[in-house]
This record gives sequence, C-alpha cells and structure tokens, in this order.
Amino acid sequence: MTADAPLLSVEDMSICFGRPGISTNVVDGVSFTVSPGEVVAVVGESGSGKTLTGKALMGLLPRGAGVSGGRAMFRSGKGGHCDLFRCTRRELRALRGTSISMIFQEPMSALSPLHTVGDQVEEMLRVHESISGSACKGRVLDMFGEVGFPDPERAWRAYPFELSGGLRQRAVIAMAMIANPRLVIADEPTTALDVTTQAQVLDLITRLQRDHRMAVIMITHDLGVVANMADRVVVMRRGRIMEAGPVREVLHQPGHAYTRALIEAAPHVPDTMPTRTPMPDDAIVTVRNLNKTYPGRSRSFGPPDPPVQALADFSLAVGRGETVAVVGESGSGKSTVAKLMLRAECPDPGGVMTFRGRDGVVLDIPSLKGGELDAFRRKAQMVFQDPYAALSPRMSVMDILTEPLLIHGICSRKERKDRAANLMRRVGLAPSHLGRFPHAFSGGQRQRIAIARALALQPELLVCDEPTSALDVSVQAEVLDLLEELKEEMGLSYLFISHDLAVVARLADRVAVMRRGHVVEEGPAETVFGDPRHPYTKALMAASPDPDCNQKLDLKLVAAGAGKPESWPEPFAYSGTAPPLVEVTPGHRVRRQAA
Amino acid sequence: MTEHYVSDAPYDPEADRQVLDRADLDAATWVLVWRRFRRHKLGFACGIFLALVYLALPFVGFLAPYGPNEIHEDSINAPPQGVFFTHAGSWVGPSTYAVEMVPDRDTFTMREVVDDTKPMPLRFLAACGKPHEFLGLFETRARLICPAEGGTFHLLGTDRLGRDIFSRILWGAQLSMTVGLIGVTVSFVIGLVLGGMAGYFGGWIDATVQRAIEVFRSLPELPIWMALSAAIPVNWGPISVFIMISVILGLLDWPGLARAVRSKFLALREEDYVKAAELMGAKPSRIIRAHMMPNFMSHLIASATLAIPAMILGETALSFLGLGLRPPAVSWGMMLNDALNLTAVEIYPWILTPMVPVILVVLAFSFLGDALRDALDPYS
Amino acid sequence: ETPGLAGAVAKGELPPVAERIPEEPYVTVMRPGREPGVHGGTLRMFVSRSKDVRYMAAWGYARLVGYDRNYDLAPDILRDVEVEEGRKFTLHLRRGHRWSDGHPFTTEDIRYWWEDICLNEELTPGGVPGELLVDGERPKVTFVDDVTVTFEWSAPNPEFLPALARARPVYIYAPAHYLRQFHAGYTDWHKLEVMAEAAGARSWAQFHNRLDNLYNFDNPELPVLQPWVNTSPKNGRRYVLERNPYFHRIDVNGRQLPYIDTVELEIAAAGLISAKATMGEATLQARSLTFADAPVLKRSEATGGYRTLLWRSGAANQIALYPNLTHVDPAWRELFRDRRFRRALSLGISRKAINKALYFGFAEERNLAALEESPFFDAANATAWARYDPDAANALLDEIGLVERNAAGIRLMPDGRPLEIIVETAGERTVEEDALQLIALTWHELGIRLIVKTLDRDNMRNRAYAGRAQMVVWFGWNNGIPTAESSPHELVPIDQANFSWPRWGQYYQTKGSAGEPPDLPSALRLMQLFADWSHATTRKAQRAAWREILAIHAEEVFVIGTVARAPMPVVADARLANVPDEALYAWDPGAQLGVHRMDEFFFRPETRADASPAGPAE
Amino acid sequence: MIRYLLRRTGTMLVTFMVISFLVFLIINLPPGNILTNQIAEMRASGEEASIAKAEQLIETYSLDEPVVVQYLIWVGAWPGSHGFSGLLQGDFGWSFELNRPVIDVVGEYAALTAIVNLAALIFVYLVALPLGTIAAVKANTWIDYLAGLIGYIGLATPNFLLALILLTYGARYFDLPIGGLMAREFEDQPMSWAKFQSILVHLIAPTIVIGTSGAAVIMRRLRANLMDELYKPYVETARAKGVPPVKRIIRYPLRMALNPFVADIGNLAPQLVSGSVMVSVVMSLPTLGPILLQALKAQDIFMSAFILLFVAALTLIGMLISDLLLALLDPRIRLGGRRKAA
Ligand SMILES: Nc1ncnc2c1ncn2[C@@H]1O[C@H](COP(=O)(O)OP(=O)(O)OP(=O)(O)O)[C@@H](O)[C@H]1O
Ligand SMILES: Nc1ncnc2c1ncn2[C@@H]1O[C@H](COP(=O)(O)OP(=O)(O)OP(=O)(O)O)[C@@H](O)[C@H]1O
Ligand SMILES: [Mg+2]
Ligand SMILES: [Mg+2]
Repeated sequence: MTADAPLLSVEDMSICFGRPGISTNVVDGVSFTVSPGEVVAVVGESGSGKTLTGKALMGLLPRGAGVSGGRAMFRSGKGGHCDLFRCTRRELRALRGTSISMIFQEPMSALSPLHTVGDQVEEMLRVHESISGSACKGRVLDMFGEVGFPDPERAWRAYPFELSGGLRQRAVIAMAMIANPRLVIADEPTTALDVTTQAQVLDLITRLQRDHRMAVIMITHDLGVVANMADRVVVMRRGRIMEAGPVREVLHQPGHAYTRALIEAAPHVPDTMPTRTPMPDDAIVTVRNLNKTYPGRSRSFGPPDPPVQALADFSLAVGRGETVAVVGESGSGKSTVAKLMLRAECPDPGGVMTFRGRDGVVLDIPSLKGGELDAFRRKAQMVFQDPYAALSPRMSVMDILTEPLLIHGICSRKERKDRAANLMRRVGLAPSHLGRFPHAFSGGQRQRIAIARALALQPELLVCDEPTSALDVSVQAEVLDLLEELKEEMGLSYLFISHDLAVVARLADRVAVMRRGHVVEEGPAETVFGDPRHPYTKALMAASPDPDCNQKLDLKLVAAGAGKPESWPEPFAYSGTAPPLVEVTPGHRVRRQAA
Repeated sequence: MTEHYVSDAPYDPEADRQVLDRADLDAATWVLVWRRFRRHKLGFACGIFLALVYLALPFVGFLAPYGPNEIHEDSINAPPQGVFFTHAGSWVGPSTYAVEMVPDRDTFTMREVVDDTKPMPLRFLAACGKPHEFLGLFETRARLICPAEGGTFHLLGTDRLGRDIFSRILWGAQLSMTVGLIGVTVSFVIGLVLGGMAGYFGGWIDATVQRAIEVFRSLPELPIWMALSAAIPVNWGPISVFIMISVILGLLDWPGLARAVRSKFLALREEDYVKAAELMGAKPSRIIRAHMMPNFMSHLIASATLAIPAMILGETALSFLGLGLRPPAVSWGMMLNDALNLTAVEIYPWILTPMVPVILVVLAFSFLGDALRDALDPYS
Repeated sequence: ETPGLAGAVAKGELPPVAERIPEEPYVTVMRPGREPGVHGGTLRMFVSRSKDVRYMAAWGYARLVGYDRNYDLAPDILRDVEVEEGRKFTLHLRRGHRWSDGHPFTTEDIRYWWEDICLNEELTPGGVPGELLVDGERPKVTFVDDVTVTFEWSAPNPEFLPALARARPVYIYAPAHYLRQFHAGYTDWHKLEVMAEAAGARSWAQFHNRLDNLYNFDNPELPVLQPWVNTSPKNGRRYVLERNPYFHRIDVNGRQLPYIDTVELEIAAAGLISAKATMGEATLQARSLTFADAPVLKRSEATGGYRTLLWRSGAANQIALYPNLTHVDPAWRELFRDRRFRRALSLGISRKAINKALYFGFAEERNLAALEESPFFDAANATAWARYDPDAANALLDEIGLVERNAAGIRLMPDGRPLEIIVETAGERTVEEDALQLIALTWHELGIRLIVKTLDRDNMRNRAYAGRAQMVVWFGWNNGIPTAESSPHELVPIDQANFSWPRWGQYYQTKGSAGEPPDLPSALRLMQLFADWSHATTRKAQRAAWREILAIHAEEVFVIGTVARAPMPVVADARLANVPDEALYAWDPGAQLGVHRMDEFFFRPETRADASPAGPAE
Repeated sequence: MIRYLLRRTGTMLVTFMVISFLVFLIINLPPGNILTNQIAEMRASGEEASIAKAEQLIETYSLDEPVVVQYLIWVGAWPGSHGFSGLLQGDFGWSFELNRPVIDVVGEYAALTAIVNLAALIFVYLVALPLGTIAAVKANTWIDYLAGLIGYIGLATPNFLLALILLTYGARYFDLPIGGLMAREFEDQPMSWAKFQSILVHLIAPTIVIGTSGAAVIMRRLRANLMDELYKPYVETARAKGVPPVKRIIRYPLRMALNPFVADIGNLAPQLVSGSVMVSVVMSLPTLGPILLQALKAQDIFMSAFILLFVAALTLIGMLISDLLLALLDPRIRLGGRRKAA
C-alpha cells in the first residue's frame, strides 16, 4: 500500500430510488477508499447494491435512482479533487473513459450489435482524444494484442456476435483500458463466462492492472474470484457494508456472521472426497450410444447452418437413489442430455434409452406414447436453471404447485391444497406464502418453489439442469443442501447438470465430464476429482477459483485443457472422429487413444 | 484504510430465507396491474371516460333531447343555441330563446331570427318529443332535457335538414363506438386462430398463413374494401349493414394481429414455464389455455385498445367513399361526411363538431391502450 | 379581324377573316339585353373528369340545326333546311364553310359519314341510328351538289331534326379528308393494321372509331365545326381549347365569333370546384356547383371577383319518384298500377318541406309537368295532386283496401306483407337522399314505410330494367321544356329508360322479344298519342298530341314529382358579359350552356387593375 | 448472394401469380363490367347506336367469358379473340374509362404519385424521427406528453377532413393553392425552376395532410422501439465511454430502433396508393389513388387490375429491397455467400 492519498474515497454514500414518499435507500452509508494500483473487491449477495455503487461512481445510475447522500472524492490528474456526485455532466463525461472506466457484466449486450468491435473500441479514443484514424487504429490493435486476441486485425473487423464469449469480454476489457484510465470498475466481469474462460479473463485483468498500475474496483459475489484478485475486500449486504478489510484478514478471519456464511457457502472441490457407495445394479435410467443432431438453423437468408451434433455416442446409467452429475462448458450438450432423458425431444434413431420405475416396468423413453408417456411424466421431473423464467407469472404459488396434480387428476381439491402446503414446508418456505405470486419471491425462493413443483408428483427421477447457476453462492448452498436432504428422504435419483465442478463435488456420486457433445471422462466422483486423467477435466478443476488466498489459479493447466481437442496433449488429442472411452480403473473411463 | 471493519448488524439466514424479495409486488397479477394502471393518471381518466360513454350508450334515447332523424323544418342549419340563466337581469334558470331560421335571398343562407323577449326555460327529466324505445323494453317520451314547450334546444346547432347535431352525436355514438368493438372482435378471432395455428403448429400451416398475410398486405385496402362492400346484399337493414361494415373493418385488420400472435406464440412456446408444463404431461389445450393465454392476454388487450381507434377512423373513411353506413343509420363517420364541403367549413362550422367526439374517443382509446400496455408489462 | 389571329394572318399562315368565314355566314342576332362584344380573353372552367372535355362539344353548340333562345329549331351550320310533309329534308350547307383545319366542309363529309361509316358494318355494327329509321326504313340520301343533300323517308320522321339539335346530337357528318387515311376503304389495309396495332387498338375499325368521335372532343387532330378547338392531347390534367378560325358565326358588327380566344378546362375534384370558384379561379363555372355551395360562393364574390347567378334547373322535376308499373311482383305491380295509390303517395309528400329544407324555398313545389318556358306549360298540370294532404291520401289508401295495419302502424298489403316501399337511388346527389328522408317521414303518417337503397347508378338501372326495382328516384323528365317538335318518348311507354315502365319500354324497343306489352288503358292511350305525334304532318297535330300526353301524366301521376326549377348557382367573372342573370340550365334541349351561346360571351375591356381575377396560383 | 436472389425471385414470382389471380377475382366480384355499365348508360340516354359498338368491344375483349378464362386471356396464357395478347406479351390492357392504353395512364401518374408520396415520406421522417426520439429520451415528461398529444391528434383527425380544412383556411390565410400539383400554366411545360417551385408550393398542403397521421404512427412506434433500446447495456457502455448524448443516441439505439422501419419498406407501396386516396380525391391530386378508385368504381377492370398488380409488384420488390437493406444495416443478418467476406 502506497502512502499517497487514496485515488478515490467514497464517504457515506447513499442511493435511493426516489419515488416521492416511499424512497428508501438501497445503498446506505457506504464508505471505502481505493488507492492507486490497488484492487478492491466488493462482494455480497445478489441485490446488495454492488452494481449500483459502481454505477453511481460512473454517474450512470438508472432512471429514478439518485445519490441521496455522501460524496466520492476522486483525485484527478493534476492532483486536484473533485466530487463525482457533484460534477457537471460535461465534467463527468470528460472523466469517463479516460479517468474512470467500467467493465460490464454482460459482454454480449454491452457491445452494440451493429458496429464492429474495432469501431466501438476506437470510439473511446475518438471521443476523448483528437488523434488520427490510423493512429487510433494502431493503438486499438496494440490493445487487442495485449488483451490476448489471437488475431487483432480480424477482431477489429469482427462484429460482436462473431466472437465467443471470452473474446467479447476481452473486447470489453480492451475498451475499458484503451484510454489508460486510472480507475477501472469491473462489474462481475466473469459471471457470464464458463469457468475456464473466467480463469483466463481474471488473469488478464490482473496482468493489465499490474502493468498499467490501475486501481480496480472488482464487483463480484464470488469469493473465489476475490481471493485470487483483490488486495482489500468490502462485503456488502442489503446496501450496507458488513465487513471491510485486507483480503487475507477478511477471508481467513471473518468477523461478521454474514461473511462467515458466505465463505462457508462458497463451493470448492475438496482435496479428498468421501468414498461413495458404488453404483447400484438397479439403474433407473440406462442410456447407450445415444446421438442427437440438430438441423442447422435455417436462416431467412442464405443456406442453413450445418447440422449441430449436440450429443455424440453418449452412454450413461443413473442408478436408483444415485446422483449422477454431468459437467462441462457451455454448449457441450448437457442440456441436450436432460431434454432427451425427459422426452422433451427425441434422439436420433439408434441407441438405447430406457427407464425402469420402482414398479419394475421398463419404458423405452424415445418411443413412449399416450398413457405410458403420462405415467413416465409422473416419475421423471425437471428443475430448470432460471427460476425467474420457470414459473408462470400469472399463476399463484398455489396454482403452480397444484397444477401437476390437476393435470394427472390426482386427489381432490382439498387434498391438493394440503399437499401444496406440505410441499412448501418441505422446501423450507412458509405455507402462508401459497397465495402469493412468483414475482414477490427472490430467486432462491423461486427455485425452491420450482423444486416443490417438481416434487409434487412424487417422482423417482429428478433432472436438474444447472439449478443453481442463476443464484448467488449463499442461496446456491441452501438449494444444494435442500436437494441433498430431499434425496435422502425420498430416495430420489438425480441427474444433475452443471458447469461448475465445485458444485458437483458436493452432490455427485458419479460424474461425467462433457466437451463438445462427447463425454471425455466419466467415473465415481471421488476418482474423477481425486485422480482426474483428462486434460479438460483438469482444466475445469484448475479453473474454479477457491476462496483461499493461498490457492491461486493455475492458468497453465487451464490453458492446456480448455483449448481445442487438437491441442490437447497426447494421447488425448484428436481431430475428426473422437477416440473411444477407455476404462482406466474400474468404473473410471477416459476418452483417449487406446494405449 | 488498513483497518478491518466489521459491522454490528445481525445476520440470520433462516429469517432471510422467508423474507419476501419484493414485498411491494406481493399481490395477484391483476391487483398489480390495477395499481400500475391507476398510476397512469391520464390513461386512467380515459378509461373512466370510455367506461362512462359505453355505459351511457343504451340510454342515448333518454339523454338526447331529440331523435336521430327528427327533422325540424324551421331550424335548418341553425347555429348552436345559447343557453342562458338570466333574462333581463333576473334568474330564469337554464333557458333558450325562440329561434327561427328564415331564408335570406341575398346571401342564399338561412338567417337566424332570435326572439329574445321571452326566455323559454328548459325542462329537465320531462316528457317531450317523439317516443323512443328505452333499452328496447318499452316506449317512453321521458328525456333528461327537454326544450320548452314550443321552443327548441339545439346545443350544437342543426344540420342541413334541421336535425339536432348534439342528439345525432349521441345517437351516432351507438354505432361508432361499437363498430370498433365488433371489428376488433372479428379481427381478433381471425388473427388469433390463424396466427395461433401458425405459431403453435408451425410447418406448412405456418407457411400458408404467412403467405396469406403477405398476399393480403401487398394489396391496397381500397379494392378489398370495395369488393367486400359490394358483397353486402343491398336490401339489408341498417343494423346488418352496420355489422357487416364492422366485419369488413375486422377482416382488413387481422394480418397485423396474426403476425403478432404468431411471433408471440413462437416466443411463449420457448418459455421455461411452458416447457415445464409440457414435461408435467399437460396437454396442448391446457398449455395454451392455462399458460400461454394468460400471458398473452395482456398483449391482446393492449393491442385491442389500440386497434379500436383505427376502426373508428376506418368507418369514417368508408363513409367518405360511400361504402359505409346509410341513412337512416347515424354514425359519426356519416355526419362528418355530411360536413365534407366548403359550405360546412365556411358557413356552418358547427356541422364539423362530430370531429370532437371522434378525436376524443380515439385519443381516449390510445391513451388507455398506452396505459394498459405499460400496466400490463410485468417488468415495469 | 380577330387581334389574336392577326399575327398568323400577317405571316400568311392563315387566310384573312373574309376568306375564313363562309360566303353566307351565320349572322348572330343577339337576344335583348346582350350587346356585341370584343375579342380576347381566356375562359377558365373546371370539370371533374378527364373525359368531360366532351362537354365542350355540347357547350359550343354548333349544330346543323339547333335550338334558339326560344327553344325553337333553327338552322345553324346549315344555311337552310327545307322540310316537305315532314318526310323529305333538304339540307343546304353554307358555301365556303370550312373545318377548323381550313379544309372545306361539303356534302362529301356527309356522304363519307353515310356511306363509309354508317353503312359500314365493321365501323357501325349497330347500323343506322334509330332516329334515322322510320318504321325500320332507312332514308334515301341524295347528294344533290356540294352544298345540298336530301334525306327522304316514305313517312314523316319528326325525330330527325331534333336528333341533330340535341346536346349529344346524331352527327351525320364527319371530316372525310381526315378520316379517310384511317379507313380500310381508302387506305392500305396492312398499313392500317400496323397503325392500329401501334395505337393499341384491336382492329382498324376500333382505331377509326376512336379517332372519329366528334362528340368526345378528345382528338386534337380531328377537325371540328365548334367555336373552340381542342388542342390538348387527351387525358391531360388540363385542356386548352383555341378559337376556331373558320367558325361560321359572326356578330352584327361583322366580328367573327367566338369573342373569347381560349377556353381552358382544368380537371379538379368535384368537391374542390366550388372552393376554386370562391378563389376566383374560374371565370365561368356551372358544372359541379350545387345549391349547397351557393352561400359560400355568394360570400366570396368580392374577393373572388365574380358574380354568383342563380339559374334554374331545366329538368321537368328536380327529384321525382318512379313507381315501377312493370314490377315483377304482381302484388306490387297491382298497387302501382292503381292510380289512386300513386295519387295517395303524391298527396303524402310535403313538397313545401322539401323546398324549404333543400332549396330554402327557392324552388317551385310541383308535380311533373312542362315548365313555364314550354308552350305547353299549364299551372293546373303542375299542381295536380301536388298538395300535401295526408287525410285525403289516407282516405285514398283506405279506399283501395289497404286498411289492415301492423303493430308499428304500417299498412299491410292484401297478401299480409307490410307496405314497405324500397326506393332505389344512385346516391349521387345528397338532395335526393335528403328528400327521401323527408318523404319517409310524411309517408310514415300514411302507414307506408320508405326504405332507401343506394346502388351504383348502373346497377340501379339494370335492376329497374329487369323489373326488380320497386321505385326509383331520379330527375323528372330531362326535357322540362317540350315543344311540338320534341319527341315525347320520355313520356310514353316506348323506352325502358323511363323507370315507371321499363318492361313496357323494352317490349317496344325489342319489338316484342323482351318485356311485356302495355295493358293499362292510359298507357295504351299514350302509345296512340305517340303514334299520332310521329305521323303528324302539322305542328298543330303534334301540339295536340303533346297536350294530351301531358294532361294524362298530370292526372295519372305516373311519376311523382316534388320540386322543379331548382336553383343552381353559376359563377361568372365580374367582367364576363352577355351571361344571362337568370336562365334555364338544361341538358336537352339546351345543352346546358350551349343554348346560351357561349360564343357570345366576352370580357368587358375596362382594364381596372384590381378587376383582374387574382388566383393564388398566379 | 446470387443463389439467394434467384430463390427469392422464384418464390416472389409464385406469390405474384397468386396475387394476380386474386386481384383479378376481387375486382370481378361486383356484378357487371364497365362496358355493360356503359351500355346501360347508353340505353338510358337513348343512344342505341353506340350499344352495338360497346357490345362488339365486349366480345373483342372477351368480357363475356368466365372469369378464369378472362384472367388467362389477360395474363396472355390463353388465346383471346386476337390470339395471345396479354401481360406476358407486353399488352397491359386498355382503359375503357379513359380510352387509352393502361400503361400510358400508369406511366403518367406513377411519377406524380411518387413525388407526392415521397414528399409526404420525407415530411413524415423529418417530423417523426426527431419528435419520436425526443419523446423516447424524455419519456413521461411533459415533452413526451405534448409530442404524444400532437401525434395522436394527427392520428385521430380523419385525413380527408383535415385536407378540406387545410385547403379552405390554407387558401384563405396562407395563399396556399387549392388542389392540383402545379399551377395550371405549367401543366404541359417541361421542367423548369418556376415549375419546380410551383410544385413545391402545391405540395405543402398534401404533404402535411398525408404526413400527419403517418408521422404520428411512426413517432409512437419509434418511441416504443427506442425506449426498448435506450436502456440496453450497450447504450450504457457508450455513456461510460463519455460519448456526448446526441451522438450517442443517434449512433446506437436510434440506428437499432430503425430496423423495424426498414423492414416495413415493403408495405410502402400499397400505402402510397391506398393511404393517400382520400386525400388525393379531396385535394384533386393527380396520383394513382384516385385513378384506381375511379377505375374500381367504373369497373374498368384492366385499369384497376393493372394498377393493383403494379402495386403488388412494387410491394414484393419493396420486401426484397427491405430484406437486402436490413442485411446491409444489421450485420447479424447475412445473405448467403457473404460470410467469408466478413
Ligand atoms: N432499475 C431499478 N429499479 C428498481 N430497483 C432497482 C433497480 N436497479 C436495482 N434496483 C434495486 O437496487 C438494489 C441493488 O441492486 P444492484 O443491482 O446494485 O445489486 P447487485 O448487488 O449488483 O446484485 P447482482 O449481484 O444481482 O448484480 C436491489 O434490491 C435492486 O432490486
Ligand atoms: N433446439 C436446438 N436447435 C439447434 N441447435 C441446438 C438446439 N438446442 C441446442 N442446440 C445446440 O446443441 C449444442 C448443445 O446444446 P446444450 O443446450 O445441450 O448445451 P449445454 O451444455 O446445456 O450449454 P449451456 O451450459 O449453455 O446450457 C449447442 O451447440 C447448441 O447450440
Ligand atoms: Mg449487479
Ligand atoms: Mg444448458
């Protein structure tokens, strides 16, 4: 920590949504300072006011919101101070970009779809500096190189939608950095990215921050990220600061109950996994050699896209009472597995997929019809990723919970209501909330309701497609606990889909790691986590940040595993057709060239 | 700032879990909609205005001082008649003077001759004029306002046949205000069925509907209007003609709606909660009824309120082209059509007054539509 | 010499005026109140459709024989016409008369029409016009010399001369020198086909017919005999008509007519014409102005620099109801044929109310009859059954036996149907519909319900001709000012165009192959009178026939009239002279402006600066 | 790209065929045709002689055949009385009402129609774009309400009435000319500066009348579209860059919000003809609308059929153009074959 005065000092800042009469502060009395070259992390659950804090500093508060108190003294270039909350718009505009800039959360929507990436990045320079076009371009290309674009020229010409998520985030970072600001506010720069990309982006930010000696305010709710990046931490909850201090102290000796809860909730892959019961012979779902190809999207213009092989030669068995996890990066075909298994879609012909209920009847899932399909629907249910989208906004919780029973004509009205109340209790919500509508609930509560709905028919198999990735860590932990509890109680079998190995590590009995439609490694959880063989599995594990300042990201591993299959080390590399799964130890199979 | 700050605020995860995220949103959807709608002062006022107007429609016979086609030979092209309360300095209550229109051979106009010696008090809640059917139940001569015995009361003047414009506007509202409702219903039935089928089933149905829409939209409305109007059997009564006109307006309006319905259906089908219902084993009919429709209704209501003004204007346009209603039916479009000449604009400007209700109603519907759209938007 | 043409004459492009007019020109004798004028000026008028340029063929009103200001027939283009026994007509052309392109107008032009057009089956598939047939017999046409031709029948043809004098006359001449080049009899057939093809015509005959249309007035190349010559290609937005340098009329001072150099016809929406008139953009305007426009026109007189005149409609009646005596439904036919019923209907109309509401009392309330300008005017005819007398009407209806009424107070027909008369209207005039509304009110008192049905004009006609329209509202007879020579065909059951008896008319017109023969005694009497008129060799006999026809109509009320002599505004520039202040505006006879001799109108030369009509367009 | 165009053209032709048949059917729905009507008129005025001529025309133009046959003859896929002579052979028909070839009439009026509507279009965008943008940016302020009110009143006033009022008072107080598209003395003249000026002056009233309702619609739509875009993160990004407001709004959300309007180009053609009919009738503008109205009323079938077909063709072409333009404006939409270039 340098001795010189802080670059920014926020004192007693309050933000309110000013509807006359009912304006309550959503950010209340927040104070912190940022020194040059320092990384300050702002953490806290969703809705705690992190983003608003960041936006307030940029003068970008949404309509209706306003700073209701406090000041934010920013040391401008010549040593003078100015209060960001009291600048004129013009002064603020001059500060933006050159002195303070912001990295936004969603790289796709943060970039205009109609302009090339180069154009948008360059605009930052054109707005603030009068330099020639070619000089501009030169600087942008340099910056693109610096943020790790493999081909800066191409990136310059590309439109945002032509870039992958990681590259887009790089473009956004480049935009924030290009004018050499002294303070960068990074608002959850990695939450939209999958873990391997996240690791690379975090590394990039650290590197740039060091090289350019910028101060960074890092907004996140992920303590793992904090541990890897920050010098100091500010923990927020409900618009107030709960705890603030140097990162080590806060993470390792948390003073506040909330911080402790947060740290406990943060998932991480344990060093040693408890040995779980081996897979029972009684498989509830058996899948063998399944393929699924989506026809390429036909466009209104031009030839249709080539078909997408979403799932290739997929085999998996879910034992009764077992939790099988499917992990893998975005787009690797995880959801496709879920959809096929629930007969939301039909697989390509060939392959086997059967369901065997408790009653011993074996159903061939792809060919189900009529009454059999109804029976199957009662036994297999799904929990969706986005708790906000999964509940119809026009139905009360009561309607939502009784609907499955209504559809299948089970029970009388009275019984249905009782069951709904029971379900509410079961998922930890008060039955008095039954009359309410989904929009009154928080994300975690909604996910509980969604789970309750899935349980209403007392299914045997529950497919959870990333049930927690939309929730913040503390809520996520609660939901995971709930799922675990339910499993014990009701003897459920889970197919659990996630891209986060750390989450999976808590629940799974067996794990299948997927990459581009293929399972690359599969086996009992303890073996996969304890003895990962495939470079991609290793990369995934290496990429999940731990909330522990002593275990920083191992980027080398990430880089080795996350690339294209061709770039994987032998004997895993392939191009064209994939090699087969090879059993390395009993029950543990890895996709590699046969030795 | 190297110190380690710890707040003394308490933290209890269990209490946290039960607390509602947005307590202010804790109510049934329609309550929330109603609340948001009420915040829209203008839209709300317009809603009330329209509700009152529609409620008043059945009672027009009672409210209007005269019948729609009552001809007053002696009050041709009479200007609006003033209502005054005092006469010669003394209070007489709302009264009019006797007015006679006499031809003026120099200007070729009817000249107003006012006899301002004798005030003629208006009568309220009295019986006068020709009997009218009250709610289609019985005939009565009871009216809210009656001119004095032997006097006249032309609040907005009279037209070229001496028909009371104020009364005609009221009577015209009966048709003009309902033309939109019927038209919108027709357009919605067609649009919903076709667009819904296209959106829900896709495939060749979708392709066919899409082509039909394309064809429909590449034709100017004019020939379709004319062809459809020509298809109305000429010997139909005014009410059937009126319904046909509404139907025609509806027939012309459906493609836009069908497109909206289709895309909305396509989008709704992809919603997680619809998928969830499917995975629960719900039948398509139930999915459409219980899941898609409620979420689509708001959109429909909003577009309906926005479509009605277009229909009201469409009726005036049809009247203009001579394809619309015919006397003795009365509609605002027909009244405006009567006003469509220089003489009306220059010499008898009061004949243009039906413009006012048209504009008012169109404005009211538009603002109501806007307010509804905002109120029904779950994200606002 | 006309100043406008002096330049051309000086350059030798035109012969001097003495050589341009016929050797025996038509010397106009001005009617009282008119004065000889001076040359020059432009007359601006508006019409609403592009094909309306043809009105100039009517308004110019140069006819072989035409009606004069007293609505008597008199030679015009012809120097003279001699009639023998009403069946032999000798036409004398004016020697030295020329077409508007300077080519002499001779009997060759009549021969060309007769032999090469009229008798050519391809050009005239319909054959000789009906007016030239007497009992199906064609005239014997003899070309005596350059300027003399005779038309001769074995029986009198009283329709021949009126046909030549009509607003839309039977043209028995055509510019042979111009048309020959398009005639297969004179020009190479192949060359013609090529020309026709290029013009988009399907055959040479069609091509020829298209070019040869003296009435349509839309072929600027076609030579004419009218006072003004169209110079604009057809279907422009504006037609410019220049004076015909070879026009055959001169005034008493020897000035060649017309006085006015140029007539401009501009196309404007019918609804806009009155607006344009108020701005002073029209120097003469009668068409498309209705009485409803009169107040505005009057009000803007000063700013527009014009006068508003109120002429009167020359139709026998402005709004008339035609009960269909040949309706296909026997019950209705029965009723309509009962003259008590027709009289009751007539008595049930408050003509005063109609006059007051629609014409502010400026029109005359009367039934169908000849107007004052006609020698047959008879006040008794005009007012017969024309008073408003609901009691008498009700009594008549009761007498017929229409006593039962339904709950709504509507009388029931013998077969139990309510007495609902559907009146069909073309919906082209608001006054018509307004009048019907007024009539509906008073008929309601009689226990008769009137239902208005608006149809397209052609649809309405076709329905009426088929006997399916119960009652039609239209103008009363076109000819409100019959003279002895006028054909009474409108008044007798020989023409399906009369909505009172379309099927009787058809029977006559198709010689019995369609329709039905008249069987009503009064109708048979009318037929007889028509025959008398047709074969009459004396004016007196014709007059007698006419009188009786009119009397029968007044008594029988075949057509129910409402008001006549309806006022209609005419706008004339303040400086335009010789425009009558009061006049009859009628199509036939009269040709609207035609009988008022537009060629005599002129602009007073007083050139006060402020008198010039200042439209904003300038 | 070429393949794409070929395919689109193919489907367009099929649609066009269907439309042409429908058009022909629709205008033949009312009983009778112009010639039978003319015959009725001639009967009424006692011109028996001309009737035979008209009857001959009916035969020449095969108007006595069943509609399908008439259609085929009109298209030129069936021999009429003069062999194959129809659209396919380049014979666009004859207008009985105007007595001249249809193509001449359309040719003459199409240009004027384009002028009037182009002026209206320019007016619409000149008014609607700024107003709509301001209304969106200042949503729910008095500026927004005022703009909304003006727009709605424009929308709510029946066009033809506005035309009449403007005509009357415009002529009285502002010396605006009444009706027409140019002063009469310029009618047949070649283009000159004075004529151009005259046309401009004459265009004022129609432009305002046709434009107001159009502007109102576009304004409201633009406001809605823009409000959707205005708070998108990429706009916030631009704010974070410190881009000045006006530039920011024009460069990002406005451009995005304009896409739906580009997509609407196809509908311009029918609107041009239908939308301004009444105004044109009232204001006596020499445009295709009144010609179509007149032709439809007179049942001048070849005339109306051709105009309708012409409009349909323009619409289809407009749709194609709008698709191409959209692809040009929005890089997310790509035409076949252009991928590699990007
Ligand atoms: N536009 C808005 N209108 C109303 N309330 C808002 C708005 N934006 C934010 N809020 C409220 O302000 C509070 C703080 O929001 P903020 O976006 O700062 O949270 P956050 O900590 O960034 O959450 P997340 O982790 O979900 O991004 C929340 O309770 C939220 O509901
Ligand atoms: N309906 C569909 N039509 C076409 N392609 C599809 C469809 N659904 C999925 N795909 C493609 O199939 C592949 C696998 O998709 P899937 O949804 O199973 O991935 P995922 O692993 O669940 O990803 P995420 O973590 O983002 O949810 C992807 O490339 C996707 O683009
Ligand atoms: Mg946030
Ligand atoms: Mg997924």
